[in-house]
Amino acid sequence: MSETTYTQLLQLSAGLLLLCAVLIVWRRSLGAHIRLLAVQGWALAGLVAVLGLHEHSAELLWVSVLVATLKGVVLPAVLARATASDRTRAREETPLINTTAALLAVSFLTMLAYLVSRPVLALGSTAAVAAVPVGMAMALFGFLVLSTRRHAVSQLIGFLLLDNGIATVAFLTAGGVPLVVELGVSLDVLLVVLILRVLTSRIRTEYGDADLDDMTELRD
Amino acid sequence: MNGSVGVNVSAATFATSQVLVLVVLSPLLIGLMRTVRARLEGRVGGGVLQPWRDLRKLLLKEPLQAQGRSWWAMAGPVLLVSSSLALCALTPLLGTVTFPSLPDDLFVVVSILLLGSVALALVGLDAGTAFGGMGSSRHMMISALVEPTVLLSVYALSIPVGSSVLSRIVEARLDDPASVLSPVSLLALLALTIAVVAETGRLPVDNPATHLELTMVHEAMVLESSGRDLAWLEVGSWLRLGVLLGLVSTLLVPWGVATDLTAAGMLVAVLALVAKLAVAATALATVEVALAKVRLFRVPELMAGSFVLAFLAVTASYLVVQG
Amino acid sequence: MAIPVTVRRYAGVVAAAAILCAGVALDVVVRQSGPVTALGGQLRADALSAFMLTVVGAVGLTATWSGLRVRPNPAPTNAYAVLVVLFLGAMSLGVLADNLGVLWVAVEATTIATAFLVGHHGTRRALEAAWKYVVLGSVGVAIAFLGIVLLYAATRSAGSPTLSWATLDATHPALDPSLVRLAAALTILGFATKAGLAPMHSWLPDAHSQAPAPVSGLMSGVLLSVAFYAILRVQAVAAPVIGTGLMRGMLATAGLLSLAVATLLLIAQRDLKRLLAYSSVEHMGVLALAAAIGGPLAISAALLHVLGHGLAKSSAFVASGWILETEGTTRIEDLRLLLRRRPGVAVPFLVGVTALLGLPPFSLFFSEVAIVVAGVQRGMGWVMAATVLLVLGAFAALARRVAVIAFGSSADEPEQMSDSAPDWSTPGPRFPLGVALGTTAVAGFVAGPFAAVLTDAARVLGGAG
Amino acid sequence: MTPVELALDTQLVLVLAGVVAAIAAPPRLRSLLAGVLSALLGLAGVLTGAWALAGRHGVVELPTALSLGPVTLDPTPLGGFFMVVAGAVGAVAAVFAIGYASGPAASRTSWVALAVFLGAMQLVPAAGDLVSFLLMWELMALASTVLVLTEHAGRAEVRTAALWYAAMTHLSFVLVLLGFTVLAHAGGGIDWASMSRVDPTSRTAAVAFLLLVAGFATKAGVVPVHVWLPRAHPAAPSHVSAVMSAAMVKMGVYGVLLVSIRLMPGGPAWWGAVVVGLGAVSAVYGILQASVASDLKRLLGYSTTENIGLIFLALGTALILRAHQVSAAGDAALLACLLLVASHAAFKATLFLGAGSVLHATGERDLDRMGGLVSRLPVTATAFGIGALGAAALPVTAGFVAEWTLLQAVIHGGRPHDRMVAVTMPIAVSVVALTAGLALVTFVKAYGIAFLARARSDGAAQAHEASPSMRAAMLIAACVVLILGLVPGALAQAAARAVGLPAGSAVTQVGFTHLGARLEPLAVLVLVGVMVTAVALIAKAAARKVPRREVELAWGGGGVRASARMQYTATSYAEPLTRVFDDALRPERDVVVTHAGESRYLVERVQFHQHVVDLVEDRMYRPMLTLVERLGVAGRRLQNGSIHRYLAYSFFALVVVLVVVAL
Repeated sequence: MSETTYTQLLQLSAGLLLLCAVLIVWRRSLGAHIRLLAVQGWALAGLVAVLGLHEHSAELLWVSVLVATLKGVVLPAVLARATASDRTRAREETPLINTTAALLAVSFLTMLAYLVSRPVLALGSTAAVAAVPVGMAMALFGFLVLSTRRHAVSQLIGFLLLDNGIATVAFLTAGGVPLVVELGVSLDVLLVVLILRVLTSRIRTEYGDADLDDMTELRD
Repeated sequence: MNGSVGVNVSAATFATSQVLVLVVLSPLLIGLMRTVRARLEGRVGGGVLQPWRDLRKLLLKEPLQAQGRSWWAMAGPVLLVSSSLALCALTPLLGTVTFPSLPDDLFVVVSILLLGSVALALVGLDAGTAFGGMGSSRHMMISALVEPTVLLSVYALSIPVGSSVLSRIVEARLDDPASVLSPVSLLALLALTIAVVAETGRLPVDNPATHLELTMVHEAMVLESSGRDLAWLEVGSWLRLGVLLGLVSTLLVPWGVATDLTAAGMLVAVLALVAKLAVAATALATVEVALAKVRLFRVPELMAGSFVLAFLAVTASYLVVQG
Repeated sequence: MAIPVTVRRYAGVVAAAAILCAGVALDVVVRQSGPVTALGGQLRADALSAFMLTVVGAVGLTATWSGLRVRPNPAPTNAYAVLVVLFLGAMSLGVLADNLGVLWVAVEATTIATAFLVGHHGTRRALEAAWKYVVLGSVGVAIAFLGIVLLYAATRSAGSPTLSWATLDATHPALDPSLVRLAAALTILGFATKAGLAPMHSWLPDAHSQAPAPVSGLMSGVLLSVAFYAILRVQAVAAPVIGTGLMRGMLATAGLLSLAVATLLLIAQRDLKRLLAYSSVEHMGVLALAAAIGGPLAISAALLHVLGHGLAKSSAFVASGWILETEGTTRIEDLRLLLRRRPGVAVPFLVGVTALLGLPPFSLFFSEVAIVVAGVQRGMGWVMAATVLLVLGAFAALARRVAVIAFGSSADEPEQMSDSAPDWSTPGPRFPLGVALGTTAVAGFVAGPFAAVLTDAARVLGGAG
Repeated sequence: MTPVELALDTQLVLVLAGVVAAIAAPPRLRSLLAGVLSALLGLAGVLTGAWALAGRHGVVELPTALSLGPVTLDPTPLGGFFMVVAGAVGAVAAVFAIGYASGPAASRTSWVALAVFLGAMQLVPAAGDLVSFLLMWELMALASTVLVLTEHAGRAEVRTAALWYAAMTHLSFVLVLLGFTVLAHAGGGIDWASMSRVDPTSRTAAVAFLLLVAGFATKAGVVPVHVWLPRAHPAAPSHVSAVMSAAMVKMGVYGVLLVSIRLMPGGPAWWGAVVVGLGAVSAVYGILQASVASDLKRLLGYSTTENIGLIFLALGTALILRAHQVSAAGDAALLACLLLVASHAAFKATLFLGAGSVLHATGERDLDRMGGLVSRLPVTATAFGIGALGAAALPVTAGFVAEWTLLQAVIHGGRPHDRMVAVTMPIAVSVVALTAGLALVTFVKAYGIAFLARARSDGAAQAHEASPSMRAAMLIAACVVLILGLVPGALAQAAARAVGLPAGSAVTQVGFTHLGARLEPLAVLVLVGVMVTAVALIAKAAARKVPRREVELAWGGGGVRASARMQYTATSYAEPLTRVFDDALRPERDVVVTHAGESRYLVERVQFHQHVVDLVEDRMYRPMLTLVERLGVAGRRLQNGSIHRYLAYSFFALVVVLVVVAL
């Protein structure tokens, strides 16, 4: 694979990742969120595959398969099942801040991401390193989604977005972390999502819907 | 060794003669004041010797004691009169020679005075009646307010001398007559005089001749005492008046006080003391005629005034010493 | 899958006892022959790890043993037994890992293990607590992961990709300071979430108040400390590269903020278990300040504090569980005159709180004094002044609320309650609480090997000064 | 092993023995065993202190787990003086408690706490460094809090009192901790020797001094941080009040002495002014409150504030005079400070034990319900009377000697080289004088209302004298008041040695040859005794002739049979003073007049209710507490249950950290 192709593919997948992230902030439909998340998962897998091909690392290719399965298929499926039983509230109706404000926040957070990535960018001028701010920005967007969306599943989506961001940074800066850690991390994420999924359905039984605003019984 | 024996002998002589002179004089002093007052008010009065006659009568009467009173009814009067006698012995009214082991320290004098006050106040409380408690309460309030003035004026007098021993102060005044008329001294003595008037229950703080219970202070405390108990209480109070008047007048006019023991000196001292006391008593009685008793709750104002005088005296003494 | 009753009942106790024995054994071995490694270097026990393992074991034993419910109460469910053991295992893994990544996995695993323990009661409140706990905890720890990734990137660009502190400590690769700054800041921030430091502490009172008492005791007693241990490790790794300024600032800020938040919310606290939870926030604040101070004295004091706080807090939580069981509520307003009515549960609770208040002879007194002394010696006089004033506030607030529980308020007529005889019974074994609180009371006075273990453990982080 | 070390070890062993005896002994023997052990503990403290005063040395170390170094007990002469005071008070109180403790006060907890309390208290002055000092200090605080709580089941106000006490005592701890830490930092070590290297004129020294004085003042019950004191003393059992008031608050004084005389001698004059200021305010405020109090133990508590005020006044005067090189008078003031400490310990222990005996006999703490006890409780009355004499600073008690010394010091300080002396000395005298006057009223009231006249309640009418151990304890304490008052020389010598002054006093007198002042209380006693004998002889002679006759009715102003309810009560006794100091006391008065029928002039019933609150507490602490309480309620909004808010906190923290790192 030539250097140019590599750079272009890398930039393409990075761009796709960021686009999906912005769209997640923009859109309100849970279904769309899940689909965007799946796309993002595939983009991430693609990014890893590109890196693997470029560095001729079989390990990274295996990881790419793992990522594709987990983030592109399994997790979106889990989320889709979580929303499937709840046709009445498949939309995030009133986020805590309106879409315009959220998008303004997105631009601010992107700037912040570039600002804080300076030390990483100083590591070298490779294409991979240059894309690191995208990962940072995704993580920050994930946080934004987490703290402004009312629906339980939205929080899951925010969490996964955050996780994707971190994974992106990990792959771009270091070609991932040691495999044992990578496996542990993936397992952890999967388990967390499963736990939250179980809790979501319990919340729905207890509260009638999955609106987190009702959950303020524990307070001082 | 001889010297110290000599000092002790002359101190004992002075102390004994002070006690004797004051025991004799104090009732006469009261008689004199009553007579002066009576004359000024256009009455004849009972005569100078009347207090002595009253005393004899009381001592021979049967003391009555209500059920439920404690032994304090008996002990309190004895303590009061003893403390007054101790005051007579301590204060340098005739001579400035004192026991080496018992200087006439002003704080000791004041504390013995207070011991008497406490004895009297407890006698009043022990009566177990409304009036006894009332008198006691008022008496102690006045004492409490008088004490700052007394101590502060004492302080003012001691600073120039550098000692709180009365005989040193008197000697210093004899040596340097000009210091008697210094502002420090005058202010302090004025304050002390007011304090003495208040402490001994004279007008305008208390009316010794009142028969209206609600205005009584001293009389309310002794209402329940009779016979020799009452006699002791009266003698004790008279002695206090005598000693304190004597002290103020000695501080104001130190001349006549003997600095060592001679027969002539003693005679002069006794005569001078009699004269000073007579003048002081007459003056006090004359002023009292013109005064009315103030309300009890105006007394603090009077005390505050005297306190300020004493405080000014202290401040002045610092300025003088500094300058 | 049915686990025999006896196994279910005693699984946690046995596991904790095993950890305690292993910890003590490691203490001895490490002290004699230096760090021990296993599993191809993935696990490594130095003095600090061994000490932390001992603490995990000791606190675990206290919580699980005294949390045993006397018959005829039903034995815990399968899930409960398994999860408690997993929880203990994850914490042990965390302190024994020689790898920041594995440590991270272990810390995240504790979240997973405890999620259902927090929600164990199955009520709406328990559910809410579990949700908040998982979301806030995972998100926080995710930030730590970002930091770890960046640290890894730094080591990679320095030519020796590793996350093992043994390696880092031995080789001192020339890491890029500005990248390590970012990495350390993010890692500490992330682990601070699990350590319950303000402003990331919000999950803590909810989770602690809803979990079964022994689990609350474990979480408060050791889970927080394990996260704190992670912070210490990160600090030790980063300090040689970037100095202590940034981390000291962060930790001191977080410490003071934790103290302030804890004090504020203790003042008018209405729930007994939340009261204890905020007390944990307070103590974690103190620990954060100790870490900010650094140096042998502060760090060994912090480790002593970890031990004392762990034992005392788990005892207090277990006692609060007994109170809940006998009184049916943890609302402070409804729990009055407890010392008069139920001294059996009130006395261990009060002794535990006394220890937590930092009064002698309990070891928390020594550790707090030492931390303040060390702080002033290191030129953090104003910070220490603020610290002790906030600790004073927390003391007064906690004492005031506990007084209501134990002695009632002035509105209570004591005579009303005096007709019934005091009840000395307890719903669980008293012995382990006695041992735990006794240990806390004498720990401060024990020199010899124990003091040496503390010193060695602090020396492991020597670079953090 | 030196004798001091042996004695220190003995104390530690006795504390443990006391604890074990309290836990293990059967209930019937518990009070006896634990009491005897505690008394022995006190005696061991006295012995240690005496040896330390005599210049013997000895160090005992206890291990600690941290590298701060061991807990070091290393008494010095200054500490020895306070050990003697604390040990003696503790021993007497323990003897008293053998007979006095009953109910909750005789429980295991109480006896354990008492043993720990006494042990820790008398080891505070033995501490040789910061950690051991703070350890003993806090143990003392903890044990005394437990003791204050003794009667929590029977009385609701105990809880509030204990809470106030716990909070204030912890405030004291925190300030002392900070102060010593600053000193240790500046001096380069946590032992006293290192701290004494700090230059007293430096800024650090000033900061440390202020912190430490504030901390110790809180423990000593100085206004405005005295609020715990009038609450805790009535709440605690009487023997505990006695120890707290007579000995524990002195540890605050010890602390200030430690700082200003031992660690940083030669501090600037304003240190003295600070201490004088605190002392003056406390003395006047304390005695004013005491003079209008009608709860006997509250009265005694406020009187403690007054006496601590005087002690501070003396100490501050000494500091000022020393700073201005008026060293003779300064030494006298310092001596006065220690004499006040010892005399207050003696008479306040007597008074609290007496109050305990009265409480035991009548079940009353309210003076308004006592009366006539002098005949029913003769021993208590005698002891309390002697104590009251001491508190009123009348001859021939220890209190008089101490106050005399203070006044002499102030008078001879009158060679001003500085405006500060010229201002503070007159103020000091005025304060002492006003205080002395009001103390007189207070204790005449306390003694007269409680013991004289007729019983005002059934409890007082049916009172019975206390058990032998209580009587013995009270009498011992009262004797100490008299002995210290009659032959103060030995005490003065000990005090002089404690603060490193040349010993100039003979055994029977206090005197300052260089000041030309001396006091021989025995001579005063002889003088008054001679007069009393003379008068008594005359009275006796008269009594033989005309015996005393008892009548059924008092004259009572000519009234009919006077009911005991018509007597003056403590409240009415203090009424004139309350009016005079209306502005300073702000009493709450409530007069309810019920008119009979239509007439405005016919009154059926008048109810008068008066309550004197602690103005400092009311004006300074209440608003603060209200504010804090509001803050606490408002603070709940931080945790309003919304997970979004919580996530926002984390998010915010993340953004802040990122920005900080990026900048």
